Amino acid sequence: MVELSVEVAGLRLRNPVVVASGVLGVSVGLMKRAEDAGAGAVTSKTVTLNPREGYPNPVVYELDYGLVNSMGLPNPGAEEMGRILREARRVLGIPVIASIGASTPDEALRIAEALEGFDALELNASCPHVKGLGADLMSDPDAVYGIVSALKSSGYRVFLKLSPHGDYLAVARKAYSAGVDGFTAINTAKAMVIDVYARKPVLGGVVGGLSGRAIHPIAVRVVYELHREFPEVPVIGTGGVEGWVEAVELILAGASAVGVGTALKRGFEVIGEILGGIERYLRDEGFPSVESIVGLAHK
Amino acid sequence: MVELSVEVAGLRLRNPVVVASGVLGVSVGLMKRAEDAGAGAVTSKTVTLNPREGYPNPVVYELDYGLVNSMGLPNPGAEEMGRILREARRVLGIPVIASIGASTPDEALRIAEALEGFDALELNASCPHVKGLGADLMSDPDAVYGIVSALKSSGYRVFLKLSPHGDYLAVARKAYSAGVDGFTAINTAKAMVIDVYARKPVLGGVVGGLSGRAIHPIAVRVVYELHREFPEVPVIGTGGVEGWVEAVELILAGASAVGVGTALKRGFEVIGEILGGIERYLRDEGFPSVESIVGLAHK
Amino acid sequence: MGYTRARVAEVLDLAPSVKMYILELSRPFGSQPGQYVMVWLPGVGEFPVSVAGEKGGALRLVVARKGRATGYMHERVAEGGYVFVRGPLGRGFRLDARKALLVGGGYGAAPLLYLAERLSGAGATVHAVLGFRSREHALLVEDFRRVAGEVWVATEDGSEGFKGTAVDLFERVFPGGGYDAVYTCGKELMMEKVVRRAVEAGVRVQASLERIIKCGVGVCGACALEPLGLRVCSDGPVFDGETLLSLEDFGRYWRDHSGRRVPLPP
Amino acid sequence: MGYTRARVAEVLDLAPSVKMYILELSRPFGSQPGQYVMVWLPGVGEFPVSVAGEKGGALRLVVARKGRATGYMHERVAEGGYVFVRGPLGRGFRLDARKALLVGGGYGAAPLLYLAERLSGAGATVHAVLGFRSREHALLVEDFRRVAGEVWVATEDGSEGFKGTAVDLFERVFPGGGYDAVYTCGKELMMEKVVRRAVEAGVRVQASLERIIKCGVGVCGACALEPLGLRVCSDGPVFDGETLLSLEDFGRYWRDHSGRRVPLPP
Repeated sequence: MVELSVEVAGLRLRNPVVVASGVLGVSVGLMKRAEDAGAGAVTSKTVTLNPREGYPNPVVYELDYGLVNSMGLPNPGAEEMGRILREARRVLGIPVIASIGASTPDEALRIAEALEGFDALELNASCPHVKGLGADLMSDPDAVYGIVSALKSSGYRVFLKLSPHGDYLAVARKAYSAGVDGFTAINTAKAMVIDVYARKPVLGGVVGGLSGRAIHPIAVRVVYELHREFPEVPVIGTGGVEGWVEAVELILAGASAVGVGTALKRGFEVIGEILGGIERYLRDEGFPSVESIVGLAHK
Repeated sequence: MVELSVEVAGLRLRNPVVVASGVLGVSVGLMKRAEDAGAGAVTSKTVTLNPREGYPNPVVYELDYGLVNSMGLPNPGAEEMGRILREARRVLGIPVIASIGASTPDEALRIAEALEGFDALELNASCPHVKGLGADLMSDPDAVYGIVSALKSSGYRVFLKLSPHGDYLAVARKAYSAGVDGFTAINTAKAMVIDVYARKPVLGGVVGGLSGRAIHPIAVRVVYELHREFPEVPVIGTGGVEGWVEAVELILAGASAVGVGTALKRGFEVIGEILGGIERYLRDEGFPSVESIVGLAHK
Repeated sequence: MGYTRARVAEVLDLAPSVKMYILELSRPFGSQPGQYVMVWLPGVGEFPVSVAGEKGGALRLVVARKGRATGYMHERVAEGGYVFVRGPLGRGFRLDARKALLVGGGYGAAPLLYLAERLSGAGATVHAVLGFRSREHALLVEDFRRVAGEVWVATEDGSEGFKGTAVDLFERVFPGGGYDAVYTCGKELMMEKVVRRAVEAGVRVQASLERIIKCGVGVCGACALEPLGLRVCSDGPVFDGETLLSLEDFGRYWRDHSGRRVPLPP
Repeated sequence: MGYTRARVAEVLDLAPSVKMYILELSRPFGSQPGQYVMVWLPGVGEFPVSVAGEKGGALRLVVARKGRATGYMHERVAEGGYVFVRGPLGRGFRLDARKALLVGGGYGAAPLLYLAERLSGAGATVHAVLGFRSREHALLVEDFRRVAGEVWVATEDGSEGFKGTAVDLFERVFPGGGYDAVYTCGKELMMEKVVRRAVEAGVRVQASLERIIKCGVGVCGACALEPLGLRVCSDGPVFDGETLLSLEDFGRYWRDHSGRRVPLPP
């Protein structure tokens, strides 16, 4: 049989399907459902130091080919999330990745210390960034360097989640020189929806993030570029993975694992469908393992 | 009846539907078909000083929700395009916008002089840019300033076509201070397609541009931001206009006209469908004209 | 799935802080009893409302004033006005009862009215217990009488019908009533007692839960119930009794806007 | 629309620099005579090829060696190998002839063979004039004989059949043949003469054009014909005679890779 398990930055996952940040909220029960459905790892909602209520409704708009959301990073803050993640690790057998949002090294360290229960951190570089007047970390490579360095010095395993905006390769380079363990790419693309009869932006946050099928070709591009420039740095390829084809495409582009988010709108069964498809593909095409096809499109 | 005609940077268009750069190639006959189908203006393929053959095939990949292309700006160069555009103006009754790709003020001026036959120029800021080591003008606001200034000093009417990448608002600010007459937003989003059975990037240019439905919510966001910051500068809103709803959405976001490109894959009849829909919408909602709803989503 | 603009054909005052809106739909939603819609007031906000009825092109919604957006709706959205609706969302009640007892509290009666119409239309016997604070707060009673075989009303102050809570009245009529299904909607502490009682008696019971709904389509986790990770917005809002009793959260916790679990408000 | 990976079941040498590939399709393309596909050789390139036949899960393509990608295909793609195909693309021949004369030059005979099969299958009488440089370059003649009532071959050097061009032979058999339709595919200068003659005679004629095809779906303008702006890739490649004669480009100009109109190569 083909080998589905993968090693990502020293983490052994039973398979490459990682539930992306956001969809499982702050619920241990949902994390458990994802594990039961077959996921290789789960990522928490982005944790900030203090609780955030998020943006007012509407927070999502469904398109035929994706989803636009402006959740606004609601989360109960680091202290409460620490309790939740410790419970998650008690209940789950698969690795738990804690997504964090921080503007400074100190803030990041305080969040990491409060959380405690995780196998890796994922720094959300699209988190609202105070220093940059509300811009995000994607426009401040030096800030990313500082935060990643601080987390690495404290011994954490750190992924950097990149958005497709700004000079993401410059940000990645800084994170690389700070010793980042891996990249997650991509976050949502900034987008907006106006209802033509209401003649108003729909989302409470006005600007939202586009996810799903629509951004898949953008994700493939970013993952391909990251793998070309940092072949030894693992990437969790995320963006429009609706089925096994998109998952394999990202793996061929260079992803060691794939993130699944918006697709879960159709139910947790999607995880099994993706895994089944990857397995069939590997078998039919004569590959022994997921790891044997990582980055093959560069050959 | 409702008034469909719009004024865009001093150009009077019989209606707001502008055929975007690229789809009509270098063919006067295709421009004429667009006019006959009802278009308010047409934009030429991007003209460079010297001829370009473009990238080798495959140059497009069709998705259910868009198109990824890596044409590579094929065009017969400024001298030949000048002949074509002069012929176009002889044959057509609607304005002709000449898209140009240049890295320096001098190059832009030489192209503009060679072309001669156009009602406005559209500077394609995603054109390959020599100075920036192959990057495009979107990452070099000062270069954009220089080119727009030079073209304005020579008395041309200039639109700047922005991509959704880089700090497009910074680029827009520079163009604004150089006296730009209008913006066209957005160009395609950088994207890539890998065939899972070929295990290779499909496009000859490897990275391509995503257009069509997928990028519409991204276009709405960029147009909204441009209109908020430069309310007096007209915008040709382009990106995923497949029908009248997307067109109206962009106009409500702040576009004075809308560009149509990928949708023409379904035939030139699309132009009439979009116009018919806009007209019905205005009548049913009680608006006297297209101009009366420009930017209404900001109110 | 975008929004449907719907004209408000009629607004009825049902009780203090509770109004019924009858909306004209341009297309039928095909909603089922127990499902809900999200009502968006552009520039103001969006909130979930259980469907209280859909017939032809008309959608009936009962809106209780609870916050900024519902307050705006009560004050500013009149007949002839417009609201924007997306849905129907979630999973509704199972409709296979032969003799059903419906237990509603306050505006929780609204989705049960739609259920009563459907069950009764399908030939089932439908009885209803409706509890309110007082006669002034009683709502939809006459509507229930038109479709249900028996309608018993309880008020806490005894100003109408039975003096006591809906649970008190339920305890009286449920035993020996021969019901094969119980449906309940209202305050969660009320529902918790009804559910427990029905499950003990071996009668199938379903309850419709209320939580803060953000996305409405199961992708944000804001309404997840522990420890099963059931999402009120998409796995529910209707759950069966056994499932509910196996949850820590039922009758005890909900989540605030940040996602933190906090004790249920009384 | 993505690519279909197709296994090469058979490769036949038809003539110097012309091979036939029989591809196994995982799904039927439903191609019509006159339509084409784009053949992608990953890492090498992509080129258009007219469909020379489709039956069951087998697609027949005749590939002439002309550049890097077709050269790679000739040299490196053998039986058991794979190519990637998208299509079918464009608009094919109208199939409503009762007595048809097909005029093919060189590998232009390939799409006409598919047409002959279909016309003949529909009960039409099919005659064919096929012109080649010499006997060595003659191709598909036996295949035509299986489906056409008459097959006349011309070679420029007289090494097989009539000595002369396809046009010369066409001029002999066309008048008085009672044809209600002429179809032609081959060098454009040949087709131009055939088209003009048929139009003069008032007989419906269609020709399949060849141009540099980039997108294949009508969005890039690389193959536009002046002054009507007809796109060979999607409005064609088959056009009727009146349309062709109203074009400046037919028989005179094509476009190079940059889009510049240049005189047709002889």
